[in-house]
Amino acid sequence: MYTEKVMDHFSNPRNVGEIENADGVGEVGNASCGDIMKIFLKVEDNIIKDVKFKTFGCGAAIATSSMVTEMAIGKTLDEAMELTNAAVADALDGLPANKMHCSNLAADALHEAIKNYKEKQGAG
Amino acid sequence: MYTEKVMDHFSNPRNVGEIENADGVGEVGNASCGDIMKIFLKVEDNIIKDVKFKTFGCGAAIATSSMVTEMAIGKTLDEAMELTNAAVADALDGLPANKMHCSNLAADALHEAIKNYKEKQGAG
Amino acid sequence: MDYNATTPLRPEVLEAMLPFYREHFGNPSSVHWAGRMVSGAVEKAREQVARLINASPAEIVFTSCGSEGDNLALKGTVEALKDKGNHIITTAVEHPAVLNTCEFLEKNGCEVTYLPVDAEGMIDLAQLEAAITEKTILISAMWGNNETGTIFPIKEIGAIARKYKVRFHTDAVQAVGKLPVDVQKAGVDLLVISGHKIGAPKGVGAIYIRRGARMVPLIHGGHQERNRRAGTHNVAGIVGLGLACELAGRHLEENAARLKALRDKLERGIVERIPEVKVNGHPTRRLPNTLNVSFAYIEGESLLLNFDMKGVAASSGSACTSGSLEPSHVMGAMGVDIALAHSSTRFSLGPDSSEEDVDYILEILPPIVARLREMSPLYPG
Amino acid sequence: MDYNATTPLRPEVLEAMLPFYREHFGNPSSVHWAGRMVSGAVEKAREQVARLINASPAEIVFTSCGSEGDNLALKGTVEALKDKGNHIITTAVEHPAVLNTCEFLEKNGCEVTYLPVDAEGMIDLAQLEAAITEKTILISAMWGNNETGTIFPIKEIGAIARKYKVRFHTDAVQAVGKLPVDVQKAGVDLLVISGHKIGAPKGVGAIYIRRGARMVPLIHGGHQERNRRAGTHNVAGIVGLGLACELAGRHLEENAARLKALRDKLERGIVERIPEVKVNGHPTRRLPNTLNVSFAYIEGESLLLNFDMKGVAASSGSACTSGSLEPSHVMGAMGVDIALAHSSTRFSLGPDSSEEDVDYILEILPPIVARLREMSPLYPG
Ligand SMILES: Cc1ncc(COP(=O)(O)O)c(C=O)c1O
Ligand SMILES: Cc1ncc(COP(=O)(O)O)c(C=O)c1O
Ligand code: FES
Ligand code: FES
Repeated sequence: MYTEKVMDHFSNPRNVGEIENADGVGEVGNASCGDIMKIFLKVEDNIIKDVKFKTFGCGAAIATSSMVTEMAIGKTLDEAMELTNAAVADALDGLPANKMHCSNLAADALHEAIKNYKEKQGAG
Repeated sequence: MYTEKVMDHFSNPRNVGEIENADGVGEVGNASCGDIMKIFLKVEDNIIKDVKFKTFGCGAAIATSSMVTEMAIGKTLDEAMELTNAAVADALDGLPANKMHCSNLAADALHEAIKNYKEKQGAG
Repeated sequence: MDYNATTPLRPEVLEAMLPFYREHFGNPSSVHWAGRMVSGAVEKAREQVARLINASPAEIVFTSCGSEGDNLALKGTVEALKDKGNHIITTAVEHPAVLNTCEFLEKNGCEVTYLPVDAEGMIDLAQLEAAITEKTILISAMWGNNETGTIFPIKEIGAIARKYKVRFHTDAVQAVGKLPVDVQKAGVDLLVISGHKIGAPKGVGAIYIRRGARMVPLIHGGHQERNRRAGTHNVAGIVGLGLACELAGRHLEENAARLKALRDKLERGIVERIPEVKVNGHPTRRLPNTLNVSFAYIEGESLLLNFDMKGVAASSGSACTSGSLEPSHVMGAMGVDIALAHSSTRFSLGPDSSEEDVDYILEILPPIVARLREMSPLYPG
Repeated sequence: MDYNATTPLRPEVLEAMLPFYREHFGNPSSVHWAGRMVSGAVEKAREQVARLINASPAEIVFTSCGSEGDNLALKGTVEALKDKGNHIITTAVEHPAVLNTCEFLEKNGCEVTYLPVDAEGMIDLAQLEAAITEKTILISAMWGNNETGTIFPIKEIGAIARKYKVRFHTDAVQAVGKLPVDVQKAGVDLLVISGHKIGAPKGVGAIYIRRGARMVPLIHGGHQERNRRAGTHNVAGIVGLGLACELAGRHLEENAARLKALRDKLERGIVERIPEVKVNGHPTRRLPNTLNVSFAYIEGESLLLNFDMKGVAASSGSACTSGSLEPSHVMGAMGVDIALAHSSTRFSLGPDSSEEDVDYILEILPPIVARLREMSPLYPG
């Protein structure tokens, strides 16, 4: 049911882990299934230099997590805010209908991390 | 579903036909299925010398008709009156459960024919 | 010659099924590899079934037989639309899967109108239209009759159903594979198919449920079939049904024309050779493969047994009802005299039927009929 | 390792089925030769099924799957006994075929008590007895649970049902073939079997209906199965089910002992090698082949996919419910923490499972678990 791209990102997920002293951290839970994703950002000159993730979730959740980190690295914060869940699913050559909700985790967690970064900046 | 004996009597029925100027004639209909059987008797010295039948009915009806004629020939009228539907079915090595009612035709028609003979005798 | 009762499994269908017995034993609704391998096959079969009747795959639900389909169509509609009404219109000549379900529904608060048929087994559309009330939720009328082959005017019934916004179910068990069946042109909302009537195995069927038609399942449980029918899929059977539908769609009209020519030859031959026979059913609006004849003065079963001994299968009344003693309800509804109803015999041709088979029947039939008539107390001869 | 989801078709069962696809295509309820040849085979299968559970053949009705059986047991009883009452007692951990049917029945005027289970998945007999009212018509309690393997005290439930003259249905889909099942000793009135769980094909099942227990059919129509289930028989499937039952009865206890030894080895191995795992289900009253483990911090599907890539099938929740997103209702009823419920993984062994298979899983499991835990935001390590 999963595409080859999904299985590739699932079995060799990119950018797994945490960033110590991350510039931004976002955590979201998926209300419909209870899965959880956490994104860590390293930002320089408004550009995302590094992203890492941790995910408790299904195959689609892990693959979208991996994909969103790859897509985000090198983007400006504004560009990254425009990354949609659908774009992540598309980049994986699609997800099965009953797994579309899983892609919500990915972009949402990224956006949360960016907001967190901006709040810290504002506060700092 | 039918035994070999049933199939034998069905495919080579004994004593089919009518007896002209029969000494006794019996006709019965089977209320449950609408089938009809007619028995013709030739009687001498209280002994059944000849029997013939005509039947509109299923395979079991034809086989029991044939069997009852064979069983009746040579019997005294009293003996023939004691022939039961069950005895006819037994002589055929049994009938399927949903075909037991068919054997009713056989002995009933025979008994009707004997009664008809006795009435004629009484009247004559 | 009894293909309306059941058809042999087509060899290529069995071949297609075997891998799903031998290697691919997974559960199609399971996530792992064993499951994924078969879900694709089930979906392919769904497309094949959909294509034959011009539906979309999502509108096809797999079942275990035609009877289950009819029960689902009726009970599932009654449950789903009970706020709207409780009146069903059907016909007096439906298969027991419809009639006995209606009887059950009558005991449970439904009202059912059984439309009568004329001597040729045809309903009257004006009567149908007149029977519709505010409370009518469903019209259930079969496409082709299993005993006589009479074909109902499905498109016209569909138009009436549309006009009054009543749901329309058709039991197309005997029509699919014998006639072009198009759910869009016919305007049906529910349509039932049975595998073993079209070269697929026994134990599988399908129901077309028009998109948006609310239904309550007959079998509740898991999420199979988008919650419309629970239970682990009969994968091999479904694969077989899919291929059988594809094969049935190929050369459908040529095959039908061939069967019709054979059937007409049989009909003519019988009528010419044997006196006092009556053809039952509609003279022209009839399934191309079906011939129902009453041989006066002879009871049907005794005729069948004689055929049987000569290796010819036929049926008297429908195979499904042969356990009962009542003469056929279809003959009764057509007003056929009770003795003639008893005498009615159905020949139904199929892909394996040949010219030689027809010639053989025409050869053996006259002496059998003569012998049985000689034995009959009803025969005046 | 996912034999509770489905089992491969046994080769000797397929062999027995094939003649009914190739040569004997008749309809068993038809009078003619083609029909008579197969009705004997269906009756033989009925005897084989009956023998395995110590019933008489007339008490066996063939169905299309376990789900159909459960639906018939519940709906057929509710219809038949509606003058007597409308209350059903079941348990919180039944298969969806029972639970979703109960939910449907609740919408249609029934009252249903769902007995809770303890942390080991066991019901409390005193609670069962206390739940019985004047209106109780049915107790429905499964024999062995599909997810955890927990075995209910069927005999004791049977005794309570007898005492209060309440009908007792058991979904024995997971028990038959794994445990000795005796309807007389157990005192059950209805018992459901599914073919594809015991080496027969998908799309066939059976229900035991105790002599004298009135039931209204789920599928109305023809006279098949003594008016208890209409529809043309799935002859080949039925023949397969019969043989599978016969084979299951041979060496039943030795086979169960072998599986139990393997299962115990797997269980010990996992507990010894991997920290923070929790075995779900009853420690001793458990199907001999079933092991359900939660691997803390890991979501079940990601674990399954990893197994999948290594050629090992397992399941998370039951295969039938994997389309849903809810964590397993069985884990929920046992009070398992939601994250641990998400982590629960079922290994279920079958006749083909070997010592090597167990060793292989024990070898691949630790690195997979370690890798996934590293990826988990919940893992404190
Ligand atoms: C306990 C239990 N009951 C019922 C069923 C349903 O059986 P089937 O898949 O044959 O419909 C299953 C199988 O998933 C089961 O495990
Ligand atoms: C018109 C019609 N409807 C329904 C059925 C029932 O189909 P099945 O035998 O698959 O249950 C039949 C077959 O006997 C039929 O001829
Ligand atoms: S099922 Fe929860 S994220 Fe996919
Ligand atoms: S069915 Fe009428 S006599 Fe046998």
